[in-house]
Amino acid sequence: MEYTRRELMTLAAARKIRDGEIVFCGTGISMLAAMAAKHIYAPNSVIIFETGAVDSRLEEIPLAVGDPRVMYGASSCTGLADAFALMQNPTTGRHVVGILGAAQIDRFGNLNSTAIGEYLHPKVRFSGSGGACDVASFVDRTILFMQHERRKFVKRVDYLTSPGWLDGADGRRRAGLPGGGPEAVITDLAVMAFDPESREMFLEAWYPGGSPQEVLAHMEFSVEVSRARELEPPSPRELKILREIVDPQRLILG
Amino acid sequence: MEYTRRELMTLAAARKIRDGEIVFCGTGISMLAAMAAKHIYAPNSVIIFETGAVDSRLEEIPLAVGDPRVMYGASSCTGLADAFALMQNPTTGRHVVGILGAAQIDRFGNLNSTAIGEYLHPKVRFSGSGGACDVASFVDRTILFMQHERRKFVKRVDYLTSPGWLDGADGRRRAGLPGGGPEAVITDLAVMAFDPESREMFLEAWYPGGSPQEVLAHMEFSVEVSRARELEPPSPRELKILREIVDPQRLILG
Amino acid sequence: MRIAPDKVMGLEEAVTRFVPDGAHLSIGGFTCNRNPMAAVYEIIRQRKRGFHLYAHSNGQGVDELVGAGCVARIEIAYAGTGRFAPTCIRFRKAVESGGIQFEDYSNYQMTLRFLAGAMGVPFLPTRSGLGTDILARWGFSEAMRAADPRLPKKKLVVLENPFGDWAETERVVLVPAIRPDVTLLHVQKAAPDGTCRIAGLAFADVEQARAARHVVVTCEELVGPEDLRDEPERNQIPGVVVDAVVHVPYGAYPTACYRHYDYDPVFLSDYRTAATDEGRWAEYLERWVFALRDQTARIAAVGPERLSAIQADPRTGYATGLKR
Amino acid sequence: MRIAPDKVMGLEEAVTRFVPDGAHLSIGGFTCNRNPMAAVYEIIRQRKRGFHLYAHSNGQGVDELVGAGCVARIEIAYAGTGRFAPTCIRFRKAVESGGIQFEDYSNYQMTLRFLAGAMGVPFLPTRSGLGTDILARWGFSEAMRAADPRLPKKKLVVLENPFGDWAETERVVLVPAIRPDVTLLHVQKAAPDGTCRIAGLAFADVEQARAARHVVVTCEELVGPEDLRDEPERNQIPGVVVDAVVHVPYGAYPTACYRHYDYDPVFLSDYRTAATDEGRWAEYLERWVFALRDQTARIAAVGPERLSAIQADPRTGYATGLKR
Repeated sequence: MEYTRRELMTLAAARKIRDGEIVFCGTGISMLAAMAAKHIYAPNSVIIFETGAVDSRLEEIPLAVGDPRVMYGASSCTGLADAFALMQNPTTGRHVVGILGAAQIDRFGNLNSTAIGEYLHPKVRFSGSGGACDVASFVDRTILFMQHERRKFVKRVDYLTSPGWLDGADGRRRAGLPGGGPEAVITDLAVMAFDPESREMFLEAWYPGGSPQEVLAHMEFSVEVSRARELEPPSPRELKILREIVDPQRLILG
Repeated sequence: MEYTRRELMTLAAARKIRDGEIVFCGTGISMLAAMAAKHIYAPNSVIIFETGAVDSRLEEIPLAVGDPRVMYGASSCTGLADAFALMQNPTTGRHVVGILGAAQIDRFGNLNSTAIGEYLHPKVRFSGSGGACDVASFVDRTILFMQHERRKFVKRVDYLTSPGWLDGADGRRRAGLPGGGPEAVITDLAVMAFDPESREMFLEAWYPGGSPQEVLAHMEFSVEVSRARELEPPSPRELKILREIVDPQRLILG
Repeated sequence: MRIAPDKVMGLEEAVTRFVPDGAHLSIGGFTCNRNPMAAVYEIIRQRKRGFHLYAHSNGQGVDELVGAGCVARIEIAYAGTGRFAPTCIRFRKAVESGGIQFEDYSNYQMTLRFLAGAMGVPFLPTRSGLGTDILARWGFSEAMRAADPRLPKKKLVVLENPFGDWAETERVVLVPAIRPDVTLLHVQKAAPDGTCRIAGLAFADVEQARAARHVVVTCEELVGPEDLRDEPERNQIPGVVVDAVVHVPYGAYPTACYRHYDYDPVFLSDYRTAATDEGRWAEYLERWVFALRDQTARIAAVGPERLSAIQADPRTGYATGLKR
Repeated sequence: MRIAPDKVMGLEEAVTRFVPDGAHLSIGGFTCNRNPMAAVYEIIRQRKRGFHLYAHSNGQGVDELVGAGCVARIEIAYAGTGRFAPTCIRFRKAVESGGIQFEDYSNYQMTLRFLAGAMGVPFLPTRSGLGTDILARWGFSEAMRAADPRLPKKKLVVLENPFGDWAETERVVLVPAIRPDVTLLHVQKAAPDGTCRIAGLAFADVEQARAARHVVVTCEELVGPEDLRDEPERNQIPGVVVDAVVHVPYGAYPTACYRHYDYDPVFLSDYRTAATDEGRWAEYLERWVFALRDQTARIAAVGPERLSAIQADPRTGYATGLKR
């Protein structure tokens, strides 16, 4: 069955979500992955948005986390203060998986969504953290979406917006952040993971038709590839649900 | 026109409330004074309760600040966090007048509503602060209700629950509290005020039929009486509104 | 917290599972309103012991738990039930006789402590209490705190404002977070997933629920899974924080439940009389708690006449003209 | 804050009275939802200048204020309008060209800063941002802060937990309070005394309103003084904090207003095109702001067809099936 890379990316992320988890998601493909997970693998997961919506029905795809489509059919709608507190609270926060994206990432999963170049006089300015820094600071694990490009997988992010494993190993603990951190990076070429000791990125799987060499060619830094395998392609059932239930208008699948 | 001391006390406090103020009140006579003020002198005052009710209609007298009667017809009902924040916030808090009572008071208007005797092994235990310490810490001015008895007007309170002027003069500022503090003490014998410099209590007015000497005889400490006058008795209009509109069931007037 | 679409169970099971002896406990409501009384009576009936109780002004429920001997330690702002008991009677007796360990805070401080727990931060700041004995006098000694990892090392900390004179504030009181093992609430409406809709004042129920490791909710109305989703902004407590949902009509009785029923002035006056005397108090517990096997029996014992007198007027939400 | 039973006035008067040049300003809403756009356009029309703007993710309104040259400085967490502008275009141009001073925070930090202002405390604690450049890199220098009493002396302060390891927390970031001179909000319903009822998500509107010295509210429906009192728990903003209430149907257009209308994808796409080019941007401002004397003229210019397309479906609260 034919599929697009975007469909595979969505499903690769969705497969990481466990039943019974609270799924924090942002806009775009991260929302799609959360919805796909709920419809396919994790029926009892609860999707939350930083804007304060809990367990939204998402009958149509929101184009922003402030979209009224996150409000419809939610079990509760409060505001930002409550949503972030739920993630920072250790009782609930340890059950949250966050899905994030960024403009740059380094080998420890630290993210830049603020600026390229010098912070005060940037070459390119992006949106800024939004809730990304908060989520990355608080929740038990994060799944990151990235386009696999050399200028995005960089040795050092120009601005560290959202904490990954910081300088690796127990860097988060030393900084005063709670446990947990990036678990996977889902790109248009591969799925990357992080070593449980060093917290360095390694290649977990390349996409069908690709290769570890192709992945490495699109990164400014090198990663270990010895643990890598080819990713399982989407099943017909995965694709059917994704296309017919999750994004039938192809607003985000394109 | 005949009247009871309790009626005069209520009106003496109510007369201190200005139009356009936010009136914080507790249970009992303080609620009665706030309602009387709104009906007689300060139609645009807004009554709030620490439980989170704003501008309650008070068609019937609540017997507690958690009574459902504070909810009926309120313009908003949230909770304790919002209510106290409104008082601690300098923009709104500077427009709040708080009405409080206590078991003991000293010459600087410091209040005890916690215990008589040693704190950990008290002779008599009372309810404790509730919101009284918070209100006394935050708001622009407080009006205090007390029974005029020697054991209540004491040289030193056994437990300082709610800050008055602390040790007088600029004691509040030194402690780190915002400006404002006790403005008057309304008792069953008199109205007491506080010197604007020393912040010491003095006799502002004794009740018709009484005398400064009678007032002093009911206090453990002495206060200045040279500025005192006889209090104006209730007008027929004041009494009519108090009896017919504010507490027709005489639940609190007795 | 628990994630499941259906958390409905019986009250006996909910208390057995989530309220062990020695638990750090908080209950919702305020003085004579929306206390989770059915849960309180079930706890007393199960003869639970050794609670560490956190209370702001959770009047009637606190007094009955203390009076029944379930509470070893209490952190509290206000022990009173309005005009019915300006100072809670069994609480007062327990403190004066040395039968309980206690520590005093203000209502806002307790609210902030629950809020800090809900926010997952170790403390929150306020100016409340500067210059008072609430700061100076501790109920729990430093030695006691040092020996118990479940207590913060300090009652409160005064911090000079690290932002200079920002907000015209020289210093603040930091109050430590509370994370109860379990919070018990009674609400008007709950869905099977734990989502709650409270009518009227929420008091500090929301903060208490979000601060707790476990939450048991009793409700007047148990609604269907879709019924509260029409107006999600009216649901103050998200389902994910709740562990058990129990359908208990009159679950706040004898305290009030806005839009359902008023407090029962007859019961609360009788309670006052009973609580004042040791013999009568034992009789009260026997007659009104131990002899009644559950909430159904309890409500039957109260009888239709008394319940009818406290029915809420649909216009006002309380029993208009109730003889108080 | 203002205490009066009737605060209703026109939008031109409200902006003239409460939004002076150079004001420290915040606006409600989130990205493409419930921004107080009519108020924003009135501000641009009055050619106000030199604002210090505080924003979490107040997308469209922020971008138009920045693009019209009203903003000198901004403290912000996120400048984006969802899919329509992943980075707000005029904001991006202003930053890249050095046309604006800016400082970055996270959404939660900004929310906490408003909440600190609302609570009247100098700061609130969080763990968000430890180890990041949000802490390390300041947009406003220490010298700039020292020279301006309206700025906190420090962007943020890291504090070792004074309660030891309480809440398993070693240290926290303290974020300084914000007290805007004025907050502008658009809500579904408001009463003449300023009481507001927001449907759907409140975002950080409540904190922003309570933190501000003045609040201007525009509303879809201006209701009678008694109309919101039937269910007071649904009213998130107490009247006392509000200074002006303005009846402005479609006051959030082109952003959405839950249960009334959706965002207008046509307008927002046209906006993106206009914002990208300096010439077209000047034309946009002329045609869509300066040439339209008020909201009535603006809504007439949008026309019934476009408005009809975005009408909210009563079932979902948005325009079901809208071509986006």
